[in-house]
Amino acid sequence: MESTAVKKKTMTLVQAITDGMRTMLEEDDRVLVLGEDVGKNGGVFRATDHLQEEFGEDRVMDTPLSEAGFIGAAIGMAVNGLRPVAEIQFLGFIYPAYEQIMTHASRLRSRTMGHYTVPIVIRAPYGAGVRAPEIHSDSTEAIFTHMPGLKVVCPASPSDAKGLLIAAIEDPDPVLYLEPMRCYRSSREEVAEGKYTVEIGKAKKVQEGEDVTVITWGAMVPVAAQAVKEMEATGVSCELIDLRTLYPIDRDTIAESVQKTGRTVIVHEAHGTGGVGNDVLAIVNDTSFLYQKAPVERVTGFDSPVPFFSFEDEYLPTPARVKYAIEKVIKF
Amino acid sequence: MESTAVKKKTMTLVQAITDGMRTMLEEDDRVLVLGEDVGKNGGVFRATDHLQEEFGEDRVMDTPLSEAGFIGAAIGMAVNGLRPVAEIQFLGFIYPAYEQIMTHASRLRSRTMGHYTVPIVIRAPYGAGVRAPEIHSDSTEAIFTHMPGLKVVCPASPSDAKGLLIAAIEDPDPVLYLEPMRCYRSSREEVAEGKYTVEIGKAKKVQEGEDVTVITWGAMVPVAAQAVKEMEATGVSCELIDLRTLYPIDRDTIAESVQKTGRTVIVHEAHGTGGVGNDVLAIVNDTSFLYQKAPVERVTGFDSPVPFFSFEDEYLPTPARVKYAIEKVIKF
Amino acid sequence: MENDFPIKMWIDENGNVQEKEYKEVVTEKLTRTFYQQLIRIRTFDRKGISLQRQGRIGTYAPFEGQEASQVGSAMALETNDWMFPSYRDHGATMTFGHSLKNILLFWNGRNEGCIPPEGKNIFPPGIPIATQLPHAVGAAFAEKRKGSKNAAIVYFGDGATSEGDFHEGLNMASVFDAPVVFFNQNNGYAISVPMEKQMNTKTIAQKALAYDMPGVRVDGNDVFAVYAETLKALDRARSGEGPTLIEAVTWRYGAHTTADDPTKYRDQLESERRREEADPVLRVERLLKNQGWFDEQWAEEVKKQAAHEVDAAVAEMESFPPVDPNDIFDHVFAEPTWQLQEQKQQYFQAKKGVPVWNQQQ
Amino acid sequence: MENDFPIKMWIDENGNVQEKEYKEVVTEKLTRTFYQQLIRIRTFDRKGISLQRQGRIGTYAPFEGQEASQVGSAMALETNDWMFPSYRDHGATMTFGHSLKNILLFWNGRNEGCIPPEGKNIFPPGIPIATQLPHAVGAAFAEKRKGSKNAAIVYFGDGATSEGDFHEGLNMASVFDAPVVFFNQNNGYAISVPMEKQMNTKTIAQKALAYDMPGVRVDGNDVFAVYAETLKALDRARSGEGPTLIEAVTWRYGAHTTADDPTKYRDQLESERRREEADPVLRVERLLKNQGWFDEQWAEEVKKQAAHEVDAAVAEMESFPPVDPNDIFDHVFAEPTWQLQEQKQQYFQAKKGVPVWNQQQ
Ligand SMILES: Cc1ncc(C[n+]2csc(CCOP(=O)(O)OP(=O)(O)O)c2C)c(N)n1
Ligand SMILES: Cc1ncc(C[n+]2csc(CCOP(=O)(O)OP(=O)(O)O)c2C)c(N)n1
Ligand SMILES: [Mg+2]
Ligand SMILES: [Mg+2]
Repeated sequence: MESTAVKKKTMTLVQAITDGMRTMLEEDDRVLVLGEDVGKNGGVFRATDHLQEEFGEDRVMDTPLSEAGFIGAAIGMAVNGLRPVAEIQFLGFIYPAYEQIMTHASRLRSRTMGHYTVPIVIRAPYGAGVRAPEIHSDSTEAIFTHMPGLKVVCPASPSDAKGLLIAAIEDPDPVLYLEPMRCYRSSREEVAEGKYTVEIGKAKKVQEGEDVTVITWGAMVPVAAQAVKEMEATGVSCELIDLRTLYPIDRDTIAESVQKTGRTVIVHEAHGTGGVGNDVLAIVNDTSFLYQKAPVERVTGFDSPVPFFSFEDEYLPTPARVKYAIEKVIKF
Repeated sequence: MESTAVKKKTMTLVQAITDGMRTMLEEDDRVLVLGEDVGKNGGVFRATDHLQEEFGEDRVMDTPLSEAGFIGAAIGMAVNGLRPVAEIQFLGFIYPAYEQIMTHASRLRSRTMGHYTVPIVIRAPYGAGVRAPEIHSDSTEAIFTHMPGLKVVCPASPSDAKGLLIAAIEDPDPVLYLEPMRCYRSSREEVAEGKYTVEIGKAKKVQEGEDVTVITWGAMVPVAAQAVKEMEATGVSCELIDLRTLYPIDRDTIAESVQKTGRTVIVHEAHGTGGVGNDVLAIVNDTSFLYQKAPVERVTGFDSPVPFFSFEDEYLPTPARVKYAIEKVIKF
Repeated sequence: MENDFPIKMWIDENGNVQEKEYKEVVTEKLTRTFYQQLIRIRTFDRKGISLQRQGRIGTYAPFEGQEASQVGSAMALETNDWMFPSYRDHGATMTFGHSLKNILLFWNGRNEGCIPPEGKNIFPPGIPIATQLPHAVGAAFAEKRKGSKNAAIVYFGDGATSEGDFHEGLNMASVFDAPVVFFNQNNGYAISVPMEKQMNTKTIAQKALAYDMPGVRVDGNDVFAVYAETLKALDRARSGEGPTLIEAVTWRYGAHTTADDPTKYRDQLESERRREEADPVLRVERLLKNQGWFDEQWAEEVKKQAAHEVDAAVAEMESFPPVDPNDIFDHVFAEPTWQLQEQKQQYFQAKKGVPVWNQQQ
Repeated sequence: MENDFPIKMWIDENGNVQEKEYKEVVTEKLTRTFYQQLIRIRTFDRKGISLQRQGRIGTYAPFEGQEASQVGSAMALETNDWMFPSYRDHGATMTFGHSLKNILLFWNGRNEGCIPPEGKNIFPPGIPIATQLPHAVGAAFAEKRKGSKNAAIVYFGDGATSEGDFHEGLNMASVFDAPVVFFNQNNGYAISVPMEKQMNTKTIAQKALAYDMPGVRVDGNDVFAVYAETLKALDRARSGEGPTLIEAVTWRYGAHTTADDPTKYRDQLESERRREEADPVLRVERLLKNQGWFDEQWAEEVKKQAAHEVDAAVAEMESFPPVDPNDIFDHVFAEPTWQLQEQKQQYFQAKKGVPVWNQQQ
């Protein structure tokens, strides 16, 4: 559902997120933003900048430093009619709230057969590559996609960011909304004013191609795009897919593309073992086995903790590593 | 490393676990057992039965109801020379400690380049099928195998249980030791007395076969074994592999088997999306693409929370479902 | 500290009213109502154990001994308030209006057990210890934001006070002035772990000092004292004065759950002694007798009524339609994802004996 | 409650000793030592900010204003004690003997920064708030089990008190009588969130009441009071009397980290006022002067010494060999798993421009 609004404004990804929250705070009185430092400070990344000024302390609330507490409280609020949008300061600090998300946010609907529901959004900046101090750079989306009852989205562009955020806020179920920090201000794009949504569960074909399907999301989209561009120069035509939603993954778009190209490269910055890339691999296995001309290649972070920033770039997939993988599936 | 001890004793899986702890409490003064109700009560499953009596309150300690607290404290103890074996009452209650395991137990070695290490074992009964109250039946091993720095093991037989537990206690790194509740007392086996280990990272070929490789672990081993047995009667020869270790998975055993049979069925009770089965699938993809005669089949729990016990059996893979999968890869 | 938090008592163990001023509240009508409720939930609880022993339900968590805490606190609620119980608080949820049948269904492994009657704000039982406290804070906060006078009450045990969520819940409630009552039943044990291994303090009420929140200890076997203190706390909540921590000092007579053997870790004679000396039901019976309000026939009638109601609920529970496996798939999200749709289809095919491999991919 | 927890002060803001009996402790030697340490860590801290501004290190968390809390507490430790700092406590770790070079390496994104000098028990900085408290309890417990007299001290901020781990740590320590000192630096803010939005209480010390643990408030800008109270708490710990909670009331002058702009959320004039009135370094200088112990030349020497030491550390940091990517793979486990071995091999091949697809599977 793209909007019919025509007025557009140039924004960074983080500005588009602010705009999405502002739009929904205006639109829906039940929406409320909460988290650490989201008030006067506007969040450590300024994602909630000026929102408290505009909407008051009742709508944009600083909470104590208490992730389990405020996510738990947000669940109670959601059950009682509000639409909380909670900010976790960095994904690496969500773990104290893991139980509240795992056992309650994601299960309450099924426990009560739909009697109680938890329409909350949990926003979290994530990923490496911005020289943040250690433990600020985790990309552990896989520990959330394995939680039945939770949706997980991750925009890579400003207009997707706004549209997915509004879709997440309107979703009747809990949504983890991951914000690739590296993309916060790395580029600008025209973003429609007012309310519009990007459908949860739909991938985006960033580029059409014939020889290889490259599947990625978040901060790896520009990395993969760079590799794809360089490969095109050598005559290899790549289809680039930005998943945008990590649960439920858009199976049809993947299958269609892989059945066309026969070759798949998956790129993500999380650790290889147990990464969401394996879900993509499983989709290829399940839908497109006979079309495969080569084994699926995965270009991922290593099975090590995300290293300190002085060598985080060594950890992160690079265009070169993506290119090797593309060459490998081509030459198989 | 199988032991040279010859004396054996018939034990259930849970008795073998007790025996493993007793062996190590005797052997190594640094070993200490802690958790909720592990003292006088001997644990809710009696896994620590009589150990406090035998070794004193200093070695077998009841803790407050505080998973983050006592796992965090166990980390501090381990760093300071002890070898804590912590019991989580049910895997579904480990989540409050998720941050301590994710950020500290598993990362301290790499953060400090080996200066500090965390040789702890976290034991947790897990899985469905014992008519436990809701939320007592999670099998969320995948959210741990994705944590760099943590090993994850899961025995399916009494003698593996003891050998793997001792190996885990002696391991210089943190080990999550999953105990399939459904197997606690479901069968007995001869278990060697005294100290011996089962190597972490080595799968077990439960049965040799030619046509299909069936890979599973924990409480699904007997389920898969039943299916395999029934398939054999129809002339299909199955190789059954019990992974035993979920990180690091024994790649060589899988590759060797799949390269022989060309067909793979993976069985686990956790949710399909993001399950450890996908890591197995990735190993098949990476090592044995050209040997594959059919896509890998996965028989898993659903993408729903583990249901209440009145229909948990509907959720769990059954021999019938495993058989369908075997037939499917055969007839592909 | 114990002296700073004396245990409030209205009716002593012999059934005597402690202070003259209480007499206005301790009316015949209220006393009879309490008696009825106490008998009712005790009857239910004993049936729960016996159903489990007969294999007619699953593991069951009994509350016998704690009836006054549950009845007294639940009776203090107004109809639109919120209740966040733990697994041991179905005495309270029953009193607040939960359906007996549904409570039984819960213990029989049925999701329907998590659903309260229409219009009743009762959360499903908190299973992971203390996690319900933040929920109650959030729900209470939402009431405050709506400008209502509704409050929330949340139940938890002595063991629960060791969890981080206990602390985070109380701290947030105190910061937000959330209209919530933290109702602790200190029954002396968390499974096998006695209070003195759970905490260094002799009282739980004093933990309120960490939040500049009123904390009060009450005799949890005295239904009047519990009722009065809960009412007071709810009044504070409704009038914007914020949360209160109540410690109801009580005892569980029996096992932690039917899967537990208390003789492993404690002398059950203590329970027998308390049953004679400090039983919450006996205390009201003694009060009724002391006041001349007791009537043997009426009491028999109350018991018969209770047995009848419970039996009817058991019958309803047992004639309840079997589980529908559709429910595994249909309530995970508002709209099932393709994974769930497909898994459901495959499940039913496998069930019918249609090999899954027959399907198109 | 504030009255129950008066702020202990030895030296007032004008540098006057408060009680006669303190004079025995407030010796010239100790005062000079404190002065030296305070200057030393302040010098380091200012260098940290300037290095960050010049892009020579990454994000840096300054502690200026909190020097007395960190020096006073760290000086109270014995050499074999354990220290569990947060990211803002390198003033304390330096004082306890951490290497300045390694501290700088930490802020420059190097793992070496997490490694203390041989024989010094200093944990890496706690990054996820409050998670280090349970570690300290465990390490202290292990000392107790060994029968040693060693204790542990753990540092954390006002914001950290809202986390569950704060509560679980204090509760466990009190139950186990662990020899640990919980050293809170209440600097008034958790990033932008002022204490009054973090908690409902006016003091942090009172939270000790929830554990029947001694709690004490001390002027965190008075190095002597901090030192004396920490010594007392450590003595209690060593002699088996269990843990203590110390609240050192202080202030951070500057930004939360170099990535933060404090003017967004508070009036920085308050910092300026405090810098003049209540500065921890100035206070010791005034004391030295009042006592006639001050010597301009010596003070200059102290500053020069400090600058020299810090400059040397910066030079060491900057001439430190570049990161070795092997370290990404080699310290995850004692023995790298096959995944790590293979990823490492592929990483180096890709680095060399050897296409990964050339490898055998
Ligand atoms: C997080 C978590 N850890 C462990 C358990 C297992 N468990 C169930 S009840 C219980 C004891 C609770 O004691 P208390 O809070 O005193 O409540 P009571 O059972 O006495 O009513 C434990 C440890 C759990 N349900 N949740
Ligand atoms: C679990 C967690 N949540 C959030 C953060 C982000 N964060 C870093 S410092 C900080 C404020 C800490 O305040 P306080 O405890 O008062 O310590 P101070 O920084 O004032 O020394 C926050 C919210 C974090 N590091 N860890
Ligand atoms: Mg209890
Ligand atoms: Mg602070």
